[in-house]
Amino acid sequence: MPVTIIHEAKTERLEILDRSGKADEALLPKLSSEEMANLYRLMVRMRRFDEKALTLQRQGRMGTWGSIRGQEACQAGLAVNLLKEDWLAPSFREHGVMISRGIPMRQVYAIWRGDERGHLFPEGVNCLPVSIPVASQLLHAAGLGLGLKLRGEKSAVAVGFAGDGASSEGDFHEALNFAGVFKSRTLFFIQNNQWAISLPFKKQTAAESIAQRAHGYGMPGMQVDGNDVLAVYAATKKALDHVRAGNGPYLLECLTYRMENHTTADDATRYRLADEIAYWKERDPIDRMRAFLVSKKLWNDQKEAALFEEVSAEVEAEVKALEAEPSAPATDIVDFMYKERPWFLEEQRALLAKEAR
Amino acid sequence: MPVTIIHEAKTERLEILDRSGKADEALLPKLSSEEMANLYRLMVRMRRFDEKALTLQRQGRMGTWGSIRGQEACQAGLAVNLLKEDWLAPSFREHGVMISRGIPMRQVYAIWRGDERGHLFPEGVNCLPVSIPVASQLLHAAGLGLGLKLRGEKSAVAVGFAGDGASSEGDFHEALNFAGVFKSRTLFFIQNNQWAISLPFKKQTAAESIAQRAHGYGMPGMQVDGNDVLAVYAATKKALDHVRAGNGPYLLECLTYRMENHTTADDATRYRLADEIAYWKERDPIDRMRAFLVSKKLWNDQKEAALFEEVSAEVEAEVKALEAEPSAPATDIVDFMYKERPWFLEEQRALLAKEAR
Amino acid sequence: MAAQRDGRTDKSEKLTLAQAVNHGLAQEMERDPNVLVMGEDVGVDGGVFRVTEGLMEKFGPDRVMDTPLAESAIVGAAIGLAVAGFRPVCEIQFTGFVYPALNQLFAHVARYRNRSRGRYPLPMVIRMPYGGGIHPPEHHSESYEALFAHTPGLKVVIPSTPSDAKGLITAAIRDDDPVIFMEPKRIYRAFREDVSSLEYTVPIGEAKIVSEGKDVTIIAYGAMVRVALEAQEALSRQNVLAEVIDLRTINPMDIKTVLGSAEKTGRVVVVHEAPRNAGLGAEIAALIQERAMLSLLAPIQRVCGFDSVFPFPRLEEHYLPTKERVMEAVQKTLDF
Amino acid sequence: MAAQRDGRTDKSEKLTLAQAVNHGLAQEMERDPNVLVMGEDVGVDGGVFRVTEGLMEKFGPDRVMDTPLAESAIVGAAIGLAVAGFRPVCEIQFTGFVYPALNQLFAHVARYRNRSRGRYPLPMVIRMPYGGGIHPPEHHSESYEALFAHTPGLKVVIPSTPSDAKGLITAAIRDDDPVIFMEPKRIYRAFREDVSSLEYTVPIGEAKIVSEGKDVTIIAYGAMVRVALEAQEALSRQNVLAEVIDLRTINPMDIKTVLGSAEKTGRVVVVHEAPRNAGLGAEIAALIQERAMLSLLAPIQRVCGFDSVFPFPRLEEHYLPTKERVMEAVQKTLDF
Ligand SMILES: Cc1ncc(C[n+]2csc(CCOP(=O)(O)OP(=O)(O)O)c2C)c(N)n1
Ligand SMILES: Cc1ncc(C[n+]2csc(CCOP(=O)(O)OP(=O)(O)O)c2C)c(N)n1
Ligand SMILES: [Mg+2]
Ligand SMILES: [Mg+2]
Repeated sequence: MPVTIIHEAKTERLEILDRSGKADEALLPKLSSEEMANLYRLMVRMRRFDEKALTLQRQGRMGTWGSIRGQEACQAGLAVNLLKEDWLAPSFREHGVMISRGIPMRQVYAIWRGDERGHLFPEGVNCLPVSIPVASQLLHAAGLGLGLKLRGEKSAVAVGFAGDGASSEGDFHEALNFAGVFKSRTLFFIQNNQWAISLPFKKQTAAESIAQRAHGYGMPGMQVDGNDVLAVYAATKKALDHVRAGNGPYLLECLTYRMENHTTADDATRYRLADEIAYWKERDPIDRMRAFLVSKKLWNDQKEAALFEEVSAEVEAEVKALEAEPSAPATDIVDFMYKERPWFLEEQRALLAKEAR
Repeated sequence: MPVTIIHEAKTERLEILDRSGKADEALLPKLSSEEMANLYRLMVRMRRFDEKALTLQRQGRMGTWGSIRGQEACQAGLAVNLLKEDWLAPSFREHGVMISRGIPMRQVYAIWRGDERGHLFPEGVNCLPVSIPVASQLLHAAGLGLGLKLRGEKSAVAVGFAGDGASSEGDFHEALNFAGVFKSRTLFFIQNNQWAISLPFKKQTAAESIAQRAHGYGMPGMQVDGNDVLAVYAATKKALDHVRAGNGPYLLECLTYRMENHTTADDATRYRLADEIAYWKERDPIDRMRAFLVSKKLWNDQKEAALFEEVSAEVEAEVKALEAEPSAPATDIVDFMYKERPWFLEEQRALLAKEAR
Repeated sequence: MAAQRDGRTDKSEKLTLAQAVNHGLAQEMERDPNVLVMGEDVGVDGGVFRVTEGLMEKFGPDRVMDTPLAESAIVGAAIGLAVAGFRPVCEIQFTGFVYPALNQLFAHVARYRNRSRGRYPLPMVIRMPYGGGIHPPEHHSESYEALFAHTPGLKVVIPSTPSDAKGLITAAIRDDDPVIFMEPKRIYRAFREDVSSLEYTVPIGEAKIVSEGKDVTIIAYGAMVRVALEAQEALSRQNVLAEVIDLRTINPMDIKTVLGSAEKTGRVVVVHEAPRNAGLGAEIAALIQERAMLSLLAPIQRVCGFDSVFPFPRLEEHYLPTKERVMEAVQKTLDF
Repeated sequence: MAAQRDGRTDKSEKLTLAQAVNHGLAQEMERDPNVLVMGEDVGVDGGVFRVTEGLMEKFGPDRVMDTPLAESAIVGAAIGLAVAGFRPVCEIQFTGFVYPALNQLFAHVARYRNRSRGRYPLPMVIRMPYGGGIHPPEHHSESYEALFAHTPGLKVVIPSTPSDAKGLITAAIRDDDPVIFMEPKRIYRAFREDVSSLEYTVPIGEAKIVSEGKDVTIIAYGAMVRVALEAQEALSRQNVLAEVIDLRTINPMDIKTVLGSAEKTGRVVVVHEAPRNAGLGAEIAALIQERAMLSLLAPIQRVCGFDSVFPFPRLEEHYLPTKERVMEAVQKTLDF
């Protein structure tokens, strides 16, 4: 009786590719050559998309931009495991997975250029609007996952995104606990890029990882090398299988690194050292996967050049379309507040309309 | 490299007395006979105090009352380990530890009879006012514990109280994480009485215990049989030693049972079975400790009768003092809002004063 | 009582306000399988005020969900459920415990339709008992309607009678925008009224003149309507004929009814329990002086809670607006 | 510039509003070892607007604390620190992210002195940049001062110039009651002003007449004071002399200055960025009509943000009150 162990827990970390792109063959996911290459393509497309946004921002043609550089493996590894019927509840740093899901680049650009119309995603793309209050969207994912369960869905799941900083907010806790209790069809997908603006992860929490928190909610959790797209692929597959099978939620932590400033409004040189960035540059998810593909003879310079050209052309076309779009009318400020405009918005709309004339 | 274990955790549960009052002698804390008996006395005093409040409430002489019946061991086991310089951040069900710390019974009664003046605790009693929004006071304890650390305190700690229901609130999470990061001198003291009004613990969370959450914040945690005053004594001592030594916060979960309705405004027969109550009645913390003391020849009927008389007399005297106290003036409504009354409260005070005439 | 209405038998019943909300909920759950009820203790216990009594037995635990103790989770998860096509009716146990949910309410619920350019409206209701009068512990008497009224994107409804309560909760559930539904707990069981057994709605955004008069307008809502009516009655014995308006919806406010009455009487007294500073009374006064100043015969008076914390029970009676205070304010407008 | 004041050398410097707050913070931290600064990114980074720049270097990580990303924790832990004898100055990164802290603010910070019958006053400051004008992403432009003004137990201060900012932050830190200190981010760096290097306070609760006039009173605060002044200047060219009042403190409001001016001019326009419904403008209008109705020559006008979500940047300019809108409102009061 006296001292008993009431709970024991282990938290695992998965890695497949080392930083030079050498794989642990035993763990290699069963993917076709084309699928392997596709993971790489998605990442390169994300990076070009992201780089262009940073350029536009410097030129005053974009609003505040939060770069995903360094996190492409997380987002590509997840994206290819998603089904059309799945739902996303993105934070503000999910551009990669969003454009991989069929949201046109120009719409994501539009959001960050300051245009709500970017949020009107194409019909059939199950993606909530970008959520900026950190961690808050995890509850939407918990609720959506419960809704899918109540609807008797057998495949669809909801994916809630958040960062390491978000893991300190109360909503993170409430979302995981709620999903645990109701066995929501929810994957909690945490990109721990080790910084929350200027706060390093070790000051964010005294815990060694975010993944280990899963045990406090009665759900499985796992950490994965978030700069290793094959590991992310394998881990998300495992996690999604668990959720799709109706076993309740899953917490997946991708350990990655934010290569850029927090956003273009930030200056990371104030709080972190170049050394650290250099260290992580050597662990770049794209370089690593390219090395792997090349070593497997699945990739070469020619393919690289063609891919670069293809995504560059896409990006340019999207920017052109973006910039061709005239501003929304000022009356849009009041026109989406309610299904029907109450009298005071009718009055306020008249002012906006008058000023526009 | 591939799959590595990044974290392993065990959560322990401590029990010393079985339900018949037989002790695991190896684990018995080193307490003198007088100290053993004192734990018992404290519990009996709490129970009389609590029973009287319920009686008063039925007679319309008390406001809403949240009974501590069944939780006396948690509160007595903790109370005797507290030092004068320690701080308490109580929830609404901490009457036992409060009256054991030198707050006169009539003040606790006054609070629940609807009189803010009850909160004006005697000088030198370090106890925050009762906090009703569940879990919110854990942050005050985290901050106080940090304050004590910043002041260079070597002994004083802050104790934050909460229930099992509170463990689902975001503030629970934020408090534990904050305290973990700053190594606050804080003991998180959770009385898991297995019900949050009508919600049983197993619907509160999918986790097996609250104690195991500690691992998600990088602090030690432990569960203890909360109906076993010797186990609570031993566990709180261990936990407090940890915190006092400057090792950071500690999460202690006392697994106990709420024997009464949630409050006098509640009717627990709507949601729980008599069987369950009967089960826990057999595990009553007071009966158990009495049996232990009797078996050790430390207690007898005579002592019991004397104790009953003593605490009954105290309770009656306190109620008398309570009821002799005239109401506060209505102007008290506005008089404690700011250090100096702004003009509008001056005006509003004049109205209250006029109506009083 | 049974009557025929549109060919349906109306077995109206004498109900309390709490029961009327309960009937409205049950009827809407019956009618629309997407309507869900969720919150703390709403299921097995039937709600701490029994407003959701019997719903779990009738509709099962998938439609009546006892949630963990976490207000942000209740509202936040309801957003996800609404996107999934449900119409969640959340209960917040007391208005004083809604604060942990304000992030979800202000940052998301109020904004989701707008943010998504109409793609994701959130047809959800957030019910909460509010106001004083039952002598409870701290935080159980709050009236924070002004916070919601100040937040664009929300509608705020407060019934004052059982029959309105049923019609308004029905309208709120059917509304495609989020509705904050505040229930005056002081009159949950204070009186009964004949309430139709048929489905019906009371339109959101329409006030009601509960007593016609010509000398002064008293504007109130929730439990304060009864106080206003008490004052009206006492005043009538002094030959002062007060018109009493029950706002019923705080936002959008029924400006027509309010202005119409103010123009008619020229004197206005607003009554609410919430603190005065930046409360609803200020908005009402500001609107009336802006749009009907020339009709005003006296400054608009506000009879409100004090700008203080709602006191513990022993001083509670001094806090709440009374008939006497309303009458005094009316007198001020007459004496001006 | 150096001058002698009370025997101390005043090396006044041209500072921005952000720098002025920074100087006030540094000076108070120097003076009183109990003053702490805490919040997200306030330490190593010096705050996202650099308002706490250099403080960590100077006072160390025990007095300038980078906290985890958790607003409820920042405010809740500060309560504990205040009880332990410190005077915490919390930064909330943007007003749009204060909602998770509202439970701690409304349920505890505002009530602690009262609840404890004076035993535990909470001398703390909660700073937050507020308002529009910098074209940021969603939630970074909010003006939610009315929520705080409606909550008894809080004081709410909003500076509009560098020299006021330093004096007011100093007063806020020394105040024994909790002060919400809202900083108009639009003018953090918009202009510089001579700011004394000496310690000084600007009293909380006192408005300032920033431009005298006799025809109309324009009441504003924060970034809107500049808009009011632009309107005043343009109006003066039309021979309309506007008196501009900078409230500086929203609660408690300086009723004397407000009423005095309203009585003098008989015409009042209130300007704020926040939505109009139940905003501060309503309170000001309600107070003036209540106490100075007979002086009013026209209804009090409100020039506010729309009752909508603050738009994304591309429409931002249409949302914020402009000189033109203020002038139009003034014209309305003149034409009445
Ligand atoms: C509730 C809330 N508080 C503060 C902010 C301001 N803010 C934006 S991003 C950010 C850091 C987020 O860190 P993390 O969760 O690790 O995500 P990352 O930016 O690294 O992707 C902060 C503090 C916010 N958006 N929401
Ligand atoms: C934030 C908040 N939400 C809701 C309530 C209403 N309420 C009071 S006590 C309680 C249950 C608390 O359960 P638990 O934490 O287990 O403590 P216990 O009552 O069992 O001691 C609830 C829901 C509250 N006080 N605060
Ligand atoms: Mg991060
Ligand atoms: Mg409990």
